Amino acid sequence: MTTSRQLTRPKALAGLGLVGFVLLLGLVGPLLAPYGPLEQIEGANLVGPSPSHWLGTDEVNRDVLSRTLSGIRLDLLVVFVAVPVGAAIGVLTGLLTAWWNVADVLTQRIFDVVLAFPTLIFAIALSAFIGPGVWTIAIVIVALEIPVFGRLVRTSVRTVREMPYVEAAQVAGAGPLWVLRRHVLPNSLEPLTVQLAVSMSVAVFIEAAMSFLGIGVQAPNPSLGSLIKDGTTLMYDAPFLALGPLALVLVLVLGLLLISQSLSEAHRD
Amino acid sequence: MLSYLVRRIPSAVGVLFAASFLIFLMLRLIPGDPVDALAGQDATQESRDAIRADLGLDKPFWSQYVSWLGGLFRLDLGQSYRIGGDVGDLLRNGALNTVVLTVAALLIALVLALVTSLVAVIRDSRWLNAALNAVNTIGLALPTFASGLLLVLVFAVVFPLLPSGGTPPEGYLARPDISVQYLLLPAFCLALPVWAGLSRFLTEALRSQLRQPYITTARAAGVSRTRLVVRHALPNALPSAVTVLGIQVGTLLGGAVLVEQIFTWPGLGSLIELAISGRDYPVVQVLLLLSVAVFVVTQLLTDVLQAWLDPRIRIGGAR
Amino acid sequence: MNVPHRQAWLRLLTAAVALCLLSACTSAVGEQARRRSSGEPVDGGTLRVAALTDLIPASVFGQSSNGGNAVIGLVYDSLVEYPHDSLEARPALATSWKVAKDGRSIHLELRDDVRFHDGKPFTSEDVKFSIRTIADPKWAVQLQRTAAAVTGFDTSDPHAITLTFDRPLSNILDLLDIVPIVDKDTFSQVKAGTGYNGTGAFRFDEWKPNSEISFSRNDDYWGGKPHLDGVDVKIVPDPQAQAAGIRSGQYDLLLGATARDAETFSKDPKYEVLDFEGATQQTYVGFNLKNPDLKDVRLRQAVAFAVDRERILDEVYRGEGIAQNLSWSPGSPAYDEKAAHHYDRDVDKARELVDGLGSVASLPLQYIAGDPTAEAVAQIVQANLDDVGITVDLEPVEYAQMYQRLVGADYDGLWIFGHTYAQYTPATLPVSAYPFNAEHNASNFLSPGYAAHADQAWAAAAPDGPKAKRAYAGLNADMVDNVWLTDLVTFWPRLVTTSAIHDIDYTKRTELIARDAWKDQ
Amino acid sequence: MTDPVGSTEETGTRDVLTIEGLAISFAQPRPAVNDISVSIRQGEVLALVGESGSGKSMTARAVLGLLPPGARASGSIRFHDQELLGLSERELSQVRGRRIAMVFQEPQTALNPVRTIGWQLREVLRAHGSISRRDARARALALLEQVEIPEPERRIDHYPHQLSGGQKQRVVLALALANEPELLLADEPTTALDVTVQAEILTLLRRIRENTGTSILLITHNMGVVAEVADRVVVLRQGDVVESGGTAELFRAPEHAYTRQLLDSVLTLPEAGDYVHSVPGPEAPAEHPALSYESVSVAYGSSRRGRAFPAVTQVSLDLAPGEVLGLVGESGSGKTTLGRLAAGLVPLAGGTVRLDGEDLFAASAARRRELGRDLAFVHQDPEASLDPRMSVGASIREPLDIHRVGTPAERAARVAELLEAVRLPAEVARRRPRELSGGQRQRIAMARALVLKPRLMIADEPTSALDVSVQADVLALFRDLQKEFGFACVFISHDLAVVNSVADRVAVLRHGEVVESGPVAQVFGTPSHPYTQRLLAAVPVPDPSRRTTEQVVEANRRRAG
Repeated sequence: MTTSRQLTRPKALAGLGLVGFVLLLGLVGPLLAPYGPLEQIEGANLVGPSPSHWLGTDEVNRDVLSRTLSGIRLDLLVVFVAVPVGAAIGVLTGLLTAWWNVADVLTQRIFDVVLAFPTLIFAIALSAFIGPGVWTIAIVIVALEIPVFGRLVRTSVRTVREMPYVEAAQVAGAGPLWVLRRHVLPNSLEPLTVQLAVSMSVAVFIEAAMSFLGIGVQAPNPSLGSLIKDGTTLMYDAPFLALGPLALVLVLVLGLLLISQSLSEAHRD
Repeated sequence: MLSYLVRRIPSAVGVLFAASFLIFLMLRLIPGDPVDALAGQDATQESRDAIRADLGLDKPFWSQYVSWLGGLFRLDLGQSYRIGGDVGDLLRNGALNTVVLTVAALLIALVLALVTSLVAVIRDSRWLNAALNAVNTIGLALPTFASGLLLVLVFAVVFPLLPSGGTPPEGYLARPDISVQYLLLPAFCLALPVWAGLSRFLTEALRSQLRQPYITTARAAGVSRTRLVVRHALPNALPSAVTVLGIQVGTLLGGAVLVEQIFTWPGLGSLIELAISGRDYPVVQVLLLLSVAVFVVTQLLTDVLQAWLDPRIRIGGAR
Repeated sequence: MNVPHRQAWLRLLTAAVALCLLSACTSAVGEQARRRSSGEPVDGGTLRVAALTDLIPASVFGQSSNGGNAVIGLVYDSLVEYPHDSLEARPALATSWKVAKDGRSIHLELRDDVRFHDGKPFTSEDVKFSIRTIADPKWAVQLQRTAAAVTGFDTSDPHAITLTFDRPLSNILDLLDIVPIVDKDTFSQVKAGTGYNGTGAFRFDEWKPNSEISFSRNDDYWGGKPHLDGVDVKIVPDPQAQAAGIRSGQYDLLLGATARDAETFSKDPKYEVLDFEGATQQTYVGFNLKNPDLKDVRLRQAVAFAVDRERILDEVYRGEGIAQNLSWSPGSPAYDEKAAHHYDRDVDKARELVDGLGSVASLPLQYIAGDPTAEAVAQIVQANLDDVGITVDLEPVEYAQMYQRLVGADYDGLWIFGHTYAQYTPATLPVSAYPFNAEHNASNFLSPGYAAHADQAWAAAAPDGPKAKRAYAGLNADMVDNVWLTDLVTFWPRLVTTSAIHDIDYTKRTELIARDAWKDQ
Repeated sequence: MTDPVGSTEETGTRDVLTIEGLAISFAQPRPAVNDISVSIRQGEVLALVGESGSGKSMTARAVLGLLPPGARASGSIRFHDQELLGLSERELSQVRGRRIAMVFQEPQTALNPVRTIGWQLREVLRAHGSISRRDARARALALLEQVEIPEPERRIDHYPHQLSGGQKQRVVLALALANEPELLLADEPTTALDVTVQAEILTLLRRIRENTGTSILLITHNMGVVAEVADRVVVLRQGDVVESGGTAELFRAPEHAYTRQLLDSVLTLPEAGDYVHSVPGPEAPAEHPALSYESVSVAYGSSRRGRAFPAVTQVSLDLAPGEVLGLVGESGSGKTTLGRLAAGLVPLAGGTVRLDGEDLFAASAARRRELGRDLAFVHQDPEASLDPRMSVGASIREPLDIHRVGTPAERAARVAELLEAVRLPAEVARRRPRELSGGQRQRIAMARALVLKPRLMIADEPTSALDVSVQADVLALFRDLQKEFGFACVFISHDLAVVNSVADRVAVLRHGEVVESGPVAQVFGTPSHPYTQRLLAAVPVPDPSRRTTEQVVEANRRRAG
């Protein structure tokens, strides 16, 4: 209820608009794309932006606009699937361990250890383990979000369980499941949504950084990160290559940031 | 306060131990045998066995783990399989570069964050806030490699004012003036997101401190706004900012991998990539453990700093 | 502490830093930019080299890397030297040599005025030790088979040596060109990367892993004092960073410029692009015959017909090279123009071959991760194969593992990699290079006929005599018929230097030579 | 009402501050100030009285330009001849602290937690002219002495958290007095304090006025405090002045109905020597008391780490069915802990707690849940006692849902029934807690507590967060409900008068021990324990003719010394 109200603030609306724009492009864009994302067009080697190729063509003669539109989908997958999956697992573990003290200390230590690795180093190590690729990105993000959300939920469980209304329910005879479902989860929702938006923007970064380091999406498939990387390796010869995908990353991250900021501002007020 | 610190040490050590075991185990689960990489095409089984024995890989897992841990306590980090040489020697140079880079970035981020958030809160003017907010958000939304390449393009290629990458040729101390120029771009690039995050947090923290009753008390006593912000609100906002900064150190190390690549800064970030792809276990496990240790120590330092900044923790609640 | 005081202090600090940055201090960039002059060589200056890959001491003689090759080229000498553009060996540490009539031994006269950097005199024992070292499989040197065939060492005269072989070696001079003469006593330092004691024009000073290797002038060099004070090899793993670095005046010489960068720099009068056409390298598509689908030669032939070598040459290598399916350059005794173009692109033929196979499963195509050139080639090949109905999945593999799979012959299916050794005596390729080694190659291709042809070429007394040529024709036919690999492009190193650098040289094995190099002051 | 109230009556002394036609409006909808005119004379204590929303605090804040962002003030505030409204921040800071100072309600948060007392005093001194470090320290010590802080030499280097609440409030006073202001604005300076401490601070305020001639504008909701210290009173309601006049006259003959209502809702204690009527109490003791504490102890902190300290020690109390037992005591006395113990919310360190004869802590979790049906808990804080995300109806219904009592229709009917019982319209069931006032929320909490028809209710300070008039209503309601439903109740309060009005018996707690217990009229009428006597004496009496606190403080000091 309050969340939906917060989302109607102008700042949140702007954020939603930006994210929605990228979402729409990712869903509808590939249908409108002039070429296939992998299609190599004869003779169109590294052509600058022109009416026939709005964002130019790349080193192996592919239309960058078409690739960009198709590449958005992968980021959307990472943002709207991997993050929520990790978040869901994290929330569940957080609830279980914090409320029933099931292996609470052990879980916290594991979370500590996972969070102790800098994200990218963790990603590099993991990619050595399972090889580079889309799955690696997804697994890295899921593995990272589990402790992030697990901790968040743990903190909020500990806060909410001290609240008088929870005590009142407990005194009236409510069991733990009842309290979790009726009180703890609904009242943890606000910090969770803020974190969700933050995590989503971080996920875009992770995808881009991993692809930039060559351990993310692999050729010939496009993602925003791999397109930026392709563009930056030819920065002097074809500065136009990275512009489109870079702008989209900015728009996406900016949108998610605005949403999370307005959510947390509303939360604070 | 000392007991407060002492209480935290066992859990920190626990994390380190757990991490060391996890790292050791994970690396041995990675497909690929380092002996294959070392022995040539025509190597005989004997020479392969000799190499295996030479590396200690013929011993059982636990004994390998224990002997590695034992080595760590004696500061003997082992021998690199592929790159060659003592792991400690390999790391020393890279570690120096990475430390210089990250510390410089941390300082830049800290100073910039302090200055911008203090100015923003003291001035409290609408357009200044909007401008800082915009810069902030862009700093947060711009991927590190994008900002890095932009910096190279602008300051090293279009206007060749600063070196495009690399470390100072004569070391850091021989010519500090030159060193600063080499450090400026990569450190700033690394500092940018940290600065943005920190200054955003600090501005908010200062603003929320300014809403506290004790500020009203001081204001009612006629203390000027600048003093209110700098002398009253800031010391109260710092402890939580220190926590945020502690978390950012992790971000900084991760970012260092990217920045080192962009600015060809020969630090641990590039070494770890090389070592992982070459299955150079002794190097990889030390590097991974090092990054965990940095994190753990940062957490401890954060706690100590926080206690030092906050008398409620330092002196305790005794009346 | 008073606030105004602190503010003043801050202001002072800011001002000091700004001042320092703006005026008093020298610019790091400005210091690098030197004025141009021309004419006679001048002494002094340090050559600043950007290398793509770092020295790996554990395999310094085997796996080639920019850093390792710089160490070998600068610190060590060999007995004889090929100029980069021919196979006419020239004296180096050996002043003269004579191959026995039966081709089973060689006698070399050695210089008597040569000392290692640590002062120890150079003798025939060092030659023996050096060849023995290369013959040790531990170093995984591709010429290991040739070195191992050298079985007798007559070192009775410290300034002459006779090597005897257990079989005729037509490529013995290749070996003598390639083997660096190392010092036995200090050799343990080599593997640790702490010391390289050679006889070359530059002394090894220090290796900072992943960062730089520094060298200083050897004033007692037997070939005369070099002009340069020293050489600094910086490890710059990103080609783009190398390009940016030379533009901002940080480097004098790039070892890792991409074809596109080289093309750009060649149009700029401030830079020179040095072409070493004799030091050819090849990019190829290999097939692991252990993969059941690739066992069928028709599929391999279809791939060979399908790939668009001209497009790869034009778009990726910017036209600097030769699009052909064999490795020999036109100057090589084994060169056969018809065979080299047997597999010129023919989509119809490729489709026909594929149709004849029935259904073709999707195959993995492995290539070097993070190498933009390899990635571009792989993507073009993928599209070419797609055109004829062969689906391949691109699979990037870290360089170290790529090399490991090459040595261990365990690629999953197809792969794209580079090879060399076609620039030497033709026998060296089939007896040494991992992809071609007739006894044991990366494709797991074994054929008695091919092994026999390789052996004949190896045993031929004169590398360009008629007997040899017959063996070469046989080898070419083997390669065309069996296509366990197919070359895409033959190209050569293009080094980018600023125009202030002169007389840089490169060996056939892409080792940096700087003994005559000089720098404008 | 544009005439400054009472400004012309006595011409001998001149007005220090004159507020005329002050109106304050907000961007957001919230109680505003419509039209307030007040003036304060030299050396006078003027009380500004009103309930929440009356605009009393905003008026004081407007004087120093400390209104919250988004507030707009109009009218006139003159300090001597200087108009304060519309001054710039820089000009205001010349007035703040130097000429007019202010003291706030909550001493816990009014001091900077990370700076020493001495630092904060020096800082305030330096805000109005440079002063050397040594002089500043000497002056700070003098100030601490002036506000009667023991051992100022030691205390000056302490941090706020090392001081007690009363000491903190003294430091806040010292901060306000540092630059010798002519006018002191004191916004509920004693509300957050225990009664005995309140008495001390009030005495201090009076003494300051006597010694320095500072005028004091005292803002309070407590008529007892007004009667204790004020020379004149201005009564505010919803942003308007209702009535004003000399304290004695106003208490004797209040003119306005609202003033009368305010005075009427003040609860009183039995006077010493009043007739002690024997409380009939519950007849014929049932076979089991509803609740019995058998020499119970509770420890806080972890006993494992050996740093436990006792919160309750060896307390034995019985509560008969249908009886109301009041627990009174100051903060830290353990009264709340005892209440929570009966609800099973804190671990027991020793002794036995019996509900209806059954050992609560020996029961299984399932049995305890069953026992919960007969037990209800009403929390002190109406803000937090209802889940903000649940509708009021759902909150009341929750215990029914938990125990699956009846059909949904029956549950809804029961909710409606209870809403009626707590005198709220049925449509409230659909609202969210934050749409309701504090009093309404406390009624809802009571309704929820009663939904399962409990035999025992634990009410922990259920009215302490409410305005006096609302408190009177809620207490009346409580009495009615108790009569109607016949539950036994542990009623916890720091306010002796409140307990007096609802409880049958009372237990006085101090440092976790019962010092005295018995029928209310007996304990409050003829207290036997000196602590109870002191507590009773410290309560300000809403009768200006009987200012008693001075003696109490004196008694305290003698005892302490």
